[in-house]
Amino acid sequence: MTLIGDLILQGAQMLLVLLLAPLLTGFVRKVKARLLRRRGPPVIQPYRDLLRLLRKDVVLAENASWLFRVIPYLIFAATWVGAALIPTFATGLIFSWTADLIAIVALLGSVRFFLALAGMDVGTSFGGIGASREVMIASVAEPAMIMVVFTLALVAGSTQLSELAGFMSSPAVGLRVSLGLALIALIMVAIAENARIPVDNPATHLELTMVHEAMVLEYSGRHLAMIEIAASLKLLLYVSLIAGVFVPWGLAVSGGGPAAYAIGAAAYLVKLAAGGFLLALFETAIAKMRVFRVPEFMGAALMLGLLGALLLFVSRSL
Amino acid sequence: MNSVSMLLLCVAALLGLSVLAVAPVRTRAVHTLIYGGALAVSLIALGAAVAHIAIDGAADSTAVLPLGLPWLGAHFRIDALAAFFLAVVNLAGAAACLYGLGYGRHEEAPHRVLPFFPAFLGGMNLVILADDAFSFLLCWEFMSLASWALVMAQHRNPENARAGYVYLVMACFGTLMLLLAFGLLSGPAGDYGFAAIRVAEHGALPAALVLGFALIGAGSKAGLVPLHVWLPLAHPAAPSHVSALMSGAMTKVAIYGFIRIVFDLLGDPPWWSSMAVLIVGGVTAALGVLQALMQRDLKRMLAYSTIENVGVIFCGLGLALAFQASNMGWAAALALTAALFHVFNHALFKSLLFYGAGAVLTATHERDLERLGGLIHRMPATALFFLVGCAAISALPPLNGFASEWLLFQAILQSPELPQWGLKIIVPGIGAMLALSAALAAACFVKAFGIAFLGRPRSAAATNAQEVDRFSTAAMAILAALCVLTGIMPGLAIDWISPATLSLLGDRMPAQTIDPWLSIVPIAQGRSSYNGLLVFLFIAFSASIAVFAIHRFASNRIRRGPAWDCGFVEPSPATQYSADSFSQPIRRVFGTLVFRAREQVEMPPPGDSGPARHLVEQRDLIWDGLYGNIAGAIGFAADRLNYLQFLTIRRYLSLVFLALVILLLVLAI
Amino acid sequence: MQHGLVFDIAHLLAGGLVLVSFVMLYQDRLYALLNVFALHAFVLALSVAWQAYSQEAYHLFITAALALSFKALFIPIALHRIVRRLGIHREIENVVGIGLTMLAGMGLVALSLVVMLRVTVEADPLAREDLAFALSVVLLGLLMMVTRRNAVSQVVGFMSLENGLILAATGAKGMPLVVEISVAFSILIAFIVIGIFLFRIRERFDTVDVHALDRFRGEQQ
Amino acid sequence: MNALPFDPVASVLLIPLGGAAILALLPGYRVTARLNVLAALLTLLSALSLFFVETRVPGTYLFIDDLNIVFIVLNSFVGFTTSVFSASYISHELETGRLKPVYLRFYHAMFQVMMFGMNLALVANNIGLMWVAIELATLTTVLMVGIYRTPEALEAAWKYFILGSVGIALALFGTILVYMAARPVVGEGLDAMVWTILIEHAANFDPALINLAFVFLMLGYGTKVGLAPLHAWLPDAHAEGPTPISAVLSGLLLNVALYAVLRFKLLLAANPEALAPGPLMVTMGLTSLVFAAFMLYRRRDIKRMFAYSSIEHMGIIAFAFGMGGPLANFAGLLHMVMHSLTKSAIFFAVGHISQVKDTQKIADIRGLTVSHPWLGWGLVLGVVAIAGLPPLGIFMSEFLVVSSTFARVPWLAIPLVFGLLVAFGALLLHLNGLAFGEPKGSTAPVQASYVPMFAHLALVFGAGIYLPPPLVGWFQHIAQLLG
Repeated sequence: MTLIGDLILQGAQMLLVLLLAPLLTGFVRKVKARLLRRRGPPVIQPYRDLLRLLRKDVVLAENASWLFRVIPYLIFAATWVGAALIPTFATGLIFSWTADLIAIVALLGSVRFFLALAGMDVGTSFGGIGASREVMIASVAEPAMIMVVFTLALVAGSTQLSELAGFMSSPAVGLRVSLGLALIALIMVAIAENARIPVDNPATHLELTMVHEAMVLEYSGRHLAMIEIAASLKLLLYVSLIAGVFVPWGLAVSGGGPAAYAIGAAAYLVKLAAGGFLLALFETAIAKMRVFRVPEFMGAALMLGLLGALLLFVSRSL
Repeated sequence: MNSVSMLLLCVAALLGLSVLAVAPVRTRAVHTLIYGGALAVSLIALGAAVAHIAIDGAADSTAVLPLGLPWLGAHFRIDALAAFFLAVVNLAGAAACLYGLGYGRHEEAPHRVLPFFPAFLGGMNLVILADDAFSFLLCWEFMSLASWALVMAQHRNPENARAGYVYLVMACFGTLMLLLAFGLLSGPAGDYGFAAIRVAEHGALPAALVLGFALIGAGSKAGLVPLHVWLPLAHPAAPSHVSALMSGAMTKVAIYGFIRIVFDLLGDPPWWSSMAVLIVGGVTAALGVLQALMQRDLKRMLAYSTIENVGVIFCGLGLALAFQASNMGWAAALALTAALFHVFNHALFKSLLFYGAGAVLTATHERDLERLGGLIHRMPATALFFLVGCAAISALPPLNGFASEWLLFQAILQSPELPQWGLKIIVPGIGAMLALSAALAAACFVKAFGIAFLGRPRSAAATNAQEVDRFSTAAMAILAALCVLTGIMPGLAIDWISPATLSLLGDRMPAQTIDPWLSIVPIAQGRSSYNGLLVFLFIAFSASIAVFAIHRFASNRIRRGPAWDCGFVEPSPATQYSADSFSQPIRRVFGTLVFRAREQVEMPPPGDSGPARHLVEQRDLIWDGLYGNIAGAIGFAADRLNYLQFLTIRRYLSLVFLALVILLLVLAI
Repeated sequence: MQHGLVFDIAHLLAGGLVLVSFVMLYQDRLYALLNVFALHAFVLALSVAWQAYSQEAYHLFITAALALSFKALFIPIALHRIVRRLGIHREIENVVGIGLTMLAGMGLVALSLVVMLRVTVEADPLAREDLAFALSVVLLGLLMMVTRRNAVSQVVGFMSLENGLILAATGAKGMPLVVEISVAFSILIAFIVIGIFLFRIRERFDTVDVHALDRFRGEQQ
Repeated sequence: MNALPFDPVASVLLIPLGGAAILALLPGYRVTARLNVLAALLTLLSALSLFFVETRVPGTYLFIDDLNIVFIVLNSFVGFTTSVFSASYISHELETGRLKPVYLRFYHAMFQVMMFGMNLALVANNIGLMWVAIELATLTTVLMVGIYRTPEALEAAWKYFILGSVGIALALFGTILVYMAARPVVGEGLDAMVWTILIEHAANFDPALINLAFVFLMLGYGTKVGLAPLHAWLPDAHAEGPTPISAVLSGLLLNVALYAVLRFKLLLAANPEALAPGPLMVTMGLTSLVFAAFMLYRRRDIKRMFAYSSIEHMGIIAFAFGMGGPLANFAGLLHMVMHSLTKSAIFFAVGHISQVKDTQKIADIRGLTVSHPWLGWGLVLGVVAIAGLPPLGIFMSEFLVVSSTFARVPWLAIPLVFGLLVAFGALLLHLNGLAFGEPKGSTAPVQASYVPMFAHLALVFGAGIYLPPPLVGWFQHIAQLLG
């Protein structure tokens, strides 16, 4: 009985993230437009786009290989699984131990790997640009992320997200410098990973500045839809990761009653909204940087993460 | 019949095969006989090794032959560690034989490969079996010698000859260093049996010295920076299945040597000596993968990535040493398991990748990435398997490479409980280095696969490549399948390794196979856990849902058209991103620091339609700084001393006279 | 008294041999060198004879005679011939100045004395003194070979070295004949082979100067 | 005293002597070559029969003990194989006319005389006799080195002769000094030169005298051993003489001289007050090793190169014996035997190679494994062996030498290993060019006798893996004797 209940919960989370992801994207766009004094598209515009894309035919470049057609689904699936394993409204879901934070980071890494391959498959110069820049950024962003993970894991004594969230919501945390550093680093990584300003511009189609968009340039129809929703899922994933780890309040504990879950869901929505708003605010506030400034930006993140971890390594021994 | 004699018989059979191969008949039959026989023998050996592991608590089986040092005899022994490495080596060996059955046909000088190939296999087995210093070194050097002969197989190419030379000199250097290590270990008593060395007591300083010598000696064979220079020269020079063996198996034998000396014979070295291992490992990992990224020769890139993985493994070993020195057995077991697991994984996917490179080589006669491309259309099977290999070596879940890296990270996360400050400071740095090298490895293999197999062909050779023979594809298929299997159920592999850690450290990781859903739990469910199987299933599940739903309810139609490419029409394949241009951003980030990379662009003046020229020169600082100077010094000394060849008789007499007078003075004083 | 006299004479002769070696070192003309070498051999013959007499080891007289006839007469004459026939220029090229050579010689003599006098006195003094002088003669001969460029003078140096050996051998009381014979034997061989070589060399080059040989060297190309 | 119908000691000496006499008389190449082989074979057999002499009473002139039997057997074995090799080598020399038939008689006779000299030196119990014998051997080799009459050959012979005879003189002086030291103890006359008697009373000798004696003997015989800085004659003598002689020089004569040094080392070691001879030998050994190792790099002449490698290995052997102790002595003996076999095998190969390529310049010999597989791989095997790679014998002996230092003076292992490594690099560098790459020079088939070469290599190979217990016991016994 409980098993079924747990399974249902897990399924609920999967559906929840899948449904919420475009909404978050739309919300961010809307807020940005508002901040720019534009009316902007309605919040549900992403859904419409997705449905439209799904219905359209796929126009495939002549020498696109089977890999090119498989990758969108792969990316979507991997991101979805990643997002489903993040504590959103509740911790300790039945499969939450399937992959810990490191595994989830690696999962996103494989998403990037295949996306880059997709960019190179058709054999156009822009795909190449995108791929090579993407891996360049990742080669710095990933260590930074790992450092953040270290910091968190050392604080909570676990890389298990549920444990992590549980620990962070407990009073044992206190206020720590390294956590602050980790938070900043994580946000910087998140910005880079989701191809947001200042690292990349999701809205641009100016060739020379593209990174993410350049890789998916050749995609169309349902494939593009898959990639779009995967991108939204990724954004959602990061926002809820930050939320779940650094503002874990309101998270329902496993085995809590429906009420708890309801509260958790509500809290989750609030966090998402706040996160989306802050992101929009941030993006409107600053300008995109040159591609080769990005490594320095990411390097800063890496340094912050390393510093945080070091502080812990040292302080824990006192 | 105990397992050791079983394996000795296998080795004897292999050596017999290599003698047989000297026979001057050059027919396909001989070729098939040699590789087929070697395949059978390696499978038997593999079986024996696995059986030795599988029989729980199998007693160490030993044998003594009246060979080698007369008063000592040649001792051979299989314990858990040896059995594990024997399994790795023979697995790689069997795969190499299978691949060789097909690949070897294209050999231009088979009589320079066939005799030495089985000997090489036998040599590696013997090193692992050896249980006294003399036999160990003898087999070690024999292994080097056989592989050297294989490197020299295409000796007409001066590059290969040079590679062979550098390789053999470095190998000899390593052996002599190991000899010093053993000399210190056995001490004045001079008993070279491992059993005697094990029980002997070693002071802190000698222990550290031994560890240093072992690190240099074994490291020079495993390819630790800065002793790695021979590796990217020698591994690509050999025929591809031998390259695979050298990268996949021989470096592992070197690592075995290090583990055997340091963990088994030496007892416990001081904690600070583990810092050396950690730092060397980290630097090796980072430098290796950076170098790999800069290569455009496919096989050389793979060789450099071998260096990276060796570095990763040594990081694990260093951690294990550090933990062991502070009596944190469980953590040491975790680190060592991670290292050994990575040994196994690397043997799998590096062999796989070299086979892929070999297939590309046979299909296109090209190793230069810049002349490949689009092979996924012409060689679908090879492409698929190579892709699996790339994903595995890039540590992507749910493949095996990730499992071992994940364990390693878990081990690093245990390190705050170490009491020593030095370790506290460097271990996070090592972690960052490992993460960096993992990410760079991913970049490197995106490049490898993307340039070689994706995109459009960059040369005629690539355009009309043909899929390779079924032996080669079979070998690749098997390895790819193993990569996936060990990836989704790593618990099995871990439990197979734990006897080794138990025998070395007296501690082991908790049994994994009892966990639900085959997930792996290094310390405790609450600390961390990972389940490759479920991740795999989930991805497969959700992907298939998506596919089904979309194709069922939305469109499933496809129209083919020219690439969009922002409206550029029919650009030539030359406009694709090339290997060099792919790695250019990363070179700009790290290159100036690590390679002294200099870029210069010569633009034609406006209106001139001549081509623009973009030059990149980068230097191998280690080669220039270290080896260049050594060679220079030796050359200088040789030149100076050479004057003594051209003296007159009188001058020679005065040398004698001088010697006499000096000795008389010594007596007089 | 008697023993004293014996000792003194032996001492005198041995010392004389050393002196003559110095004289040889001093020469810078080939013929003069040969003459002095004859003298050297002659003094050697005397001292050997005296040893034979004083030790009642009469077989030593053979050695003395050998030295006298062979080295004091035959070889110098033969060498005169060769020098004339080959038309070797008569002066000897030294590597270092005569003065310096003499100084080095002094040093060598001192060295040999020091070395020998460390020998315990149990070995009878006669032998000790003789050995000391013999050693200095040997060293001086070697010095001569080292400091002379000219082949003939090098040969002469070598033979004076052999004289030192004979002095030592005869000084060694009761040393079996085998040694003297072998010495003569070796000198004979030495001389014959040298002669062969000189002629061979003559066939090919205009000079016996060792330099001429040194020009031919497999390594130089 | 002797189960054998003949006196092996006498036959070891008389067969070569008689052979020399006969060969000096007989004309004609084929007969003499065969006779030469036959004589060498007989010598070998009688040398082997030495093992069956139950009781050995040392005579005043000749004697047999465990130490010199090893040398004699090795000596006559390599002498035999060399005579087989020289048969095919010399025939080629005659065809090409490098060697005039006139000298051929002389050559074979001298070969036997040389064998006689060396055997005599080995069985001599009288230090005077030993000296005579060694000089005899030296002088014969001098004549053989000069046999080609080319300017280079003459110069090499001349150099060899001058340096050799200075060595002669110094050794003789040393011998006299030993007698002087012995006389007060043993008494005048012959006994004072009989080694077996000397070693008994060595403890009471005057230390200063035998120190001095050892200095002279070390320099005198060391010149023959070819230890730096006394080595100068060796490379040219090897390079310019006929290759069989190079093989004999490297394989045998150096050993014989070393044997003499060993004898006197024992004498010195038996005297408590005397200086320890070890450091001197170790120093000279290391010097030779490192010096020769560096000299190897710039060699252009293949035979000269291997001559330098002989210096290097003699250095190692001297080092081992100087190090002393059962292990080191064992290593030294083993290394000496292995080196003799390997180096002569290499010279066999090199002889045929330089004949077929008609040059000794390394630069003109390329890709042998392609053009002449047997010679090429033979050379590869030989160089691999001489460079100390397993599974060949020298690996074992070098392993033992290095490890023996840990028993006495561990830090000495560092310079030793350094020298070994430098030499290794040089040898491999040259081998790379000689054996691999595009073939260069004539690829004409060569009529060569591979038997001696591969026989030696097979022995070395076998020894590298398995040493028969009797041999080991024997060597260990000797190693004990050598202290």
